[in-house]
Amino acid sequence: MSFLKPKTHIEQGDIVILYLSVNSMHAIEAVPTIVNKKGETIQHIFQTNYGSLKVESIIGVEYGSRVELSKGWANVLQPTPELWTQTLPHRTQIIYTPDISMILHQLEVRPGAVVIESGTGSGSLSHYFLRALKPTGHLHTFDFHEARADQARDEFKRHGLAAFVTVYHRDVCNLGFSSELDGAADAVFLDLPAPDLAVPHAFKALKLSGGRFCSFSPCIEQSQRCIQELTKLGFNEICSMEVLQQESVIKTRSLPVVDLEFLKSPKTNETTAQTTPSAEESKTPKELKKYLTSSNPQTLPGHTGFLTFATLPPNIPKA
Amino acid sequence: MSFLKPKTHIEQGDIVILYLSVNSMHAIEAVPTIVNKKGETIQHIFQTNYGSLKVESIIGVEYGSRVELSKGWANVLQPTPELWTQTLPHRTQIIYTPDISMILHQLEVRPGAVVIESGTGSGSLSHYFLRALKPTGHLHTFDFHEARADQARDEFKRHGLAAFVTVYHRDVCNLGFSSELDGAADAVFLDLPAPDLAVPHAFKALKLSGGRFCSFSPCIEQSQRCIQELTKLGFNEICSMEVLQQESVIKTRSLPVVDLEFLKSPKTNETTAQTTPSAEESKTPKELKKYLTSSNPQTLPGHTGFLTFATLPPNIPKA
Amino acid sequence: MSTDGTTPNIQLGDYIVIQRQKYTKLQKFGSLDTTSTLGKETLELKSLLDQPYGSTFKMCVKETKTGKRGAQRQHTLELCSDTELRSTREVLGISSSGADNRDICDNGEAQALKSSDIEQLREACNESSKIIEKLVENSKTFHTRTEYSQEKYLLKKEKKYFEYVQIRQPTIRLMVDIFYRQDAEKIMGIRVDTLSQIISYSGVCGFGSYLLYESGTNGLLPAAMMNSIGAGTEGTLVHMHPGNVPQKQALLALKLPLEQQKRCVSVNLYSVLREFYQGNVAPSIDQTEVEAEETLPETPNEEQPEAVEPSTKKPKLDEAPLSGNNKGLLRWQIENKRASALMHGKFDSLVVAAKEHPSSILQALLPLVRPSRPVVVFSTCKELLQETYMELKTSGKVTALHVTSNWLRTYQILPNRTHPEVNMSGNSGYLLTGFTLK
Amino acid sequence: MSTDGTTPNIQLGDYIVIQRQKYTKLQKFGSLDTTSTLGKETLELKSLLDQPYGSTFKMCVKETKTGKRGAQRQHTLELCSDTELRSTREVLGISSSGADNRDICDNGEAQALKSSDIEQLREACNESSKIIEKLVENSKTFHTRTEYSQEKYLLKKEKKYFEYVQIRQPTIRLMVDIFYRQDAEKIMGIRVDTLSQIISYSGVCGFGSYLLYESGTNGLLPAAMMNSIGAGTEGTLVHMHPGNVPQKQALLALKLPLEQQKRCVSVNLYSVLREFYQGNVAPSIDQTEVEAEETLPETPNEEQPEAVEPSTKKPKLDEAPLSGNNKGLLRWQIENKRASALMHGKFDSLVVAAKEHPSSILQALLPLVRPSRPVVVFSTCKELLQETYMELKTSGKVTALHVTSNWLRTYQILPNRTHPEVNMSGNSGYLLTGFTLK
Repeated sequence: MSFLKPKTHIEQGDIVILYLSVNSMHAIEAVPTIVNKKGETIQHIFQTNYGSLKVESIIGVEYGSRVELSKGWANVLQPTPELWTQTLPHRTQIIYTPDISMILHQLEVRPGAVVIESGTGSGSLSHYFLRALKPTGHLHTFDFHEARADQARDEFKRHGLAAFVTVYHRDVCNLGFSSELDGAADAVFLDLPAPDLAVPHAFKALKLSGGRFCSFSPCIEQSQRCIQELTKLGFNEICSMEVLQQESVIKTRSLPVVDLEFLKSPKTNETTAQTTPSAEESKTPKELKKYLTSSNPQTLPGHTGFLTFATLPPNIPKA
Repeated sequence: MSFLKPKTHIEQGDIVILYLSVNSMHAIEAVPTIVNKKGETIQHIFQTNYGSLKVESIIGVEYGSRVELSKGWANVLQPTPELWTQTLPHRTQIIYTPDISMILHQLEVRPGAVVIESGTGSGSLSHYFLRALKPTGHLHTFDFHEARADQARDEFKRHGLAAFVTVYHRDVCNLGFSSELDGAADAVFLDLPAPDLAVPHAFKALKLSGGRFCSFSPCIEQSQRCIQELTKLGFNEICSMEVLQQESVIKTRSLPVVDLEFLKSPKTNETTAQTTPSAEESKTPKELKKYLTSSNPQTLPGHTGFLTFATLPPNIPKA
Repeated sequence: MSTDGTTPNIQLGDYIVIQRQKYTKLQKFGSLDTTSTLGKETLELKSLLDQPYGSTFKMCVKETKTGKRGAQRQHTLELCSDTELRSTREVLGISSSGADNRDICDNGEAQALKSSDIEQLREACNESSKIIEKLVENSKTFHTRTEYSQEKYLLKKEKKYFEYVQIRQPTIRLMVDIFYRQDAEKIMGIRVDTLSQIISYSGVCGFGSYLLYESGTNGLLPAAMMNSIGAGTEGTLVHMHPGNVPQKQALLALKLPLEQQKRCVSVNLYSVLREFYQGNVAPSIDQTEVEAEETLPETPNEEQPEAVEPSTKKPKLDEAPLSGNNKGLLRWQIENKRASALMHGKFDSLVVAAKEHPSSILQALLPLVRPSRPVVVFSTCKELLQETYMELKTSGKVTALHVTSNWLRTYQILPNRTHPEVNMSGNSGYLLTGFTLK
Repeated sequence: MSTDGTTPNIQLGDYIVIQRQKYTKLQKFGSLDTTSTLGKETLELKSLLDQPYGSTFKMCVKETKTGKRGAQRQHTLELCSDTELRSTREVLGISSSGADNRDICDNGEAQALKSSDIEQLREACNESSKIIEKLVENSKTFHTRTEYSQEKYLLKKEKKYFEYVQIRQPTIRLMVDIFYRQDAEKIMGIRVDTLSQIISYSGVCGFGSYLLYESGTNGLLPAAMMNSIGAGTEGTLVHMHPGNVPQKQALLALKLPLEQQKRCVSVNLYSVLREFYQGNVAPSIDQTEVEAEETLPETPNEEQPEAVEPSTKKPKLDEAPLSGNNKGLLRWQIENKRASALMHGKFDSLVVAAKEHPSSILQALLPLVRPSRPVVVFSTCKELLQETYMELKTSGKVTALHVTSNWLRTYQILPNRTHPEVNMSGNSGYLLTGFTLK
């Protein structure tokens, strides 16, 4: 229930982020016992690289606290969609914060908004939509994969978000978004292999007063077809973009500074005979200077997907 | 004649780069007189933002020197392909150093190489090819625009490069590269709106021992069609890329550092009554700290073109 | 976006977005006499009153004045139906185009019409499509150009002669585009992608109490945060600024309901910290003097001076639980007390977007944030964030520290002409993010 | 690339590039007993001798040893015709594919063959296509996967079981790929785009005298510059390094003609500067001691220790105009004198690629460069170049100063699946460029 609003202490049933380091964090459920594969109820012990955690011990603890592991320690954080995206169980490829932030901004999602999403996938984006539109809006999210839809529905319930979301198992490309949603949405988001097939359904689902549309596609051809369809149906402000976030690696580096001036004049101490180039080097004055430096990581995200946005203007006749 | 090899002094007829500032340089011809529009021979005076230059005065001057202008000064530099690319008269869109460097590297151009280029355009890339392949190689460059081919031929002559280049006026998409070049080239470069039409000609022109291919296209669809054609003809190592150079703007910035600690305790001098928030601010200790900073320019090159490279393996039968 | 799906109407006092093709402008529709200038065109806005947002209006030339920089035209606006808007290309029915430009010689004599002819044509014709038709007819090279080149020519001409404007309701999305395009420095260079991420990383939403320090963004940052806090929710924002009065243009443009406006408390950084640490300090000058000073914004915004007025003239209600003796207090003192109360209750997130070195600001504000809460610091200067990163890392008070920036690549996606845009914005600014620890 | 269009043959002593699909490796073909290891496969190279470069060979299993990390196979190589190479997909003639993956449940039981079955199959079959055929036959989900997913599966399997290698002649292009992929730090993180720009900006070509200081790139930088200087030209290179002996692997791999090799003079930075400023300094130890020391490279290169041997063992001719009494001088002393003569004649360009702060190195070397000549400084650390930029700018000795870096974006261009590659290299390093002034 830890996704609804900011809270101070861990309650039983909360999802908690166990933060070990930048590259290591885990989402765990704060329950004292779990059921193992054999169907037995056992104590909930969570294993990390720094040893194990008796999960029961964190219930009642203040978020942001340090908790002891058997071979180290970690911090417990209240989950946010950003932290959840980094720790959730992947059921599909997911979209990350830089793209998602742009999607929310461009779709103008705010409390009260009615948003349609397809597909639900692993629910990464759904959690962001829910944070942005609750407590007065609603998310309608669709997936053609039944197990995924069921898992997502269950997850939203456990996260305390069930009141703001309806999960549908439905093939929207062929069947559309269900007629109750005609003219109901402020924004439609598509992450589908053939978004162009769902564009006419998005058109129907958007409010008569207009609304915003987004499609996320890994390949340019999908965006091209989607844009053709959007243009045909009278969408405007069509634009496509990529958002690529790059992290700066900040560290203090000690870098050598060589002195070559001394070579211009004969050595003062000529008792040591000059021998080989290497002998030269070892006698070279070399100091180390400290620099606070920033650099890119070796590998960057080179591509996530193309984001295509469009506006359905107000009062376009829909029959 | 200043493009053939490094030289120390400006001779009559040289192209000279008049360098005023990072954003202002000009290529001028070191001749004492020019012919004006009326056909009269007049003294060669070059106008700049810092006043005029009597061009005759720079003949015999050492490259790298400072020369006086009527309202300032400039440096005279020997042209390199890099400087020429930034100052040449544009007859077409041109390719710049970052892309060109990759093209030369990927095409493995070195002294002795036989290279085919189409189109010649403004000759920006041609000058790089010529630097890389002379004195033992040869460039065959094609343009379908007769005036451009003539201008380029004339330019190469004036630049002292005529011995290493043949300029053709020819529509290579329809007519190919002329049969004398069959099996003659180490590398083929295309910058054409429909490169796929010229790929079979490139295939014919490359040596039986194999060779490298490059096509530069602003739009992805051109690259897609080009790659289809390359694949069909048995080229391998096909890869596409973009090279985007970004400049760092380096400057020393004075940045404000505020002190807020003093607000925690009552003022020592209470005779000045507290009045408005703004009065507060003017009394705030604010120091300036100097930082050597680096940032991107406001606008960067977002796209120049897609570079598609491929290898023709050795001993492919050419029908 | 309206919740019930109906489109609101344009009212006097509204900020409106005027759009002419891709150009957009934020304008206050202050009175029926208000005019708005788009390049050489001056528009009389009175006919907008009570028309629905999203409507398109035709610019009808009323008079032409010859000024120093060529003709300046005054237009009235006439509501028009959407079907009147057709692509100029369609109207002209252009079909024949050359395959390439090998036969085009660029000698500057391609257009037979002189510029005086064109000026006359412009006064005579009210429709851009007619003007462009004439231009095409008189162009010697148009039909030998490639389709691509024709399209480019038409777009250029369309842009110049296009005679329709659309009136839209300001949203954060439209405003960040306008502000960034007009003068990015006035919003501290906060680009759309960076703004979107500040909102995400700060976690601002309908629940919780948020703290923002910004040294001047035309009100964009508090507006974006209030937009995410939403109407009819319980979220609150304390908005600290270094100036005399807060910059609020973008916030006012959103026309938030009064209850939502009240949940944004704008206070001077120094003044509120003194209030917080030292409590009641008696006021010692009379109200008139303050108001006179308050009309001077910290960063004078000459283009749109209307921006400041409402915040200084409009009375603001006080809802924070105060000791009761608020009468006689100046407005800024009341706001300081409300903010101070929220500060004592601590915050669910901290956003700092400073021109100053963020380090000392963080030192002062971080103790006001609860543990396990996001911290987001924006700066255009990476070197400052590097130092701040090291300080926070050493202090151990903030974890999961990251310094990030973005590339934003926009694409032209057109049949056979798909490529990333040729120019891109070079600076997203930098974000330092993390989570507070206990 | 050979000038006469014929393909040279593989010789003993050559460095060769072994390519298996996209994997490439630089290997010295030192003797007929030389073997080369590609993951779990060991290749006997003897059958390569005298075959033309560019040939493809089939890996034929000779024996399989079971080691700790699974089976290690020893292969002989058999020259094969190009027509033997067909796409595995074509061979298998796969056609039926599902439309999407909605019905696939990922329960880890899709493959009916056990790993022991597969290992057996591998020993029995010599052709990867047969193995893959079996794997596909026994996959429960292959035919319900999408075409895209099938392709991915096949590529993965093809990569694992592919049985052909191609032998190629080393070029700068192939070597920078290999070095950067294997261990970018050994070439100071100089990425392909940056290398290509160092060559351009330095202006290195068949005419002129060039100066390079590099603190260790496996010989890549001197090799790239010598490659651009070319065979049968008049260009020369003085290659300064901080170590005992120069790293020369890439230079040796190019197998340059002797006359060209001689135009590259490699010297120790400190030693040659002393020679230059102070002239003849008498040697005071015997040759044996020096040679013993010289076999220790500055940066030990454990993977390919052969790299160093030739440079220390092979005698090198001296062509520089010296005073004549070179007999009795050690090789490094002769080289120092040749370099010193070139230094007195001044250079047409300066390239510095240093792990050290470039500032003091530039101070020492810039006076050796003629006016109006390019200067290129590479560093992985932007902060160092910032300082150097400011120093040069203040000195007024170098103009047209720029600090640049690059994005290199590679693309997957496939029908309906075109997009930039999902990962990209983050660091191109930084270049400082400019032109010397008088």
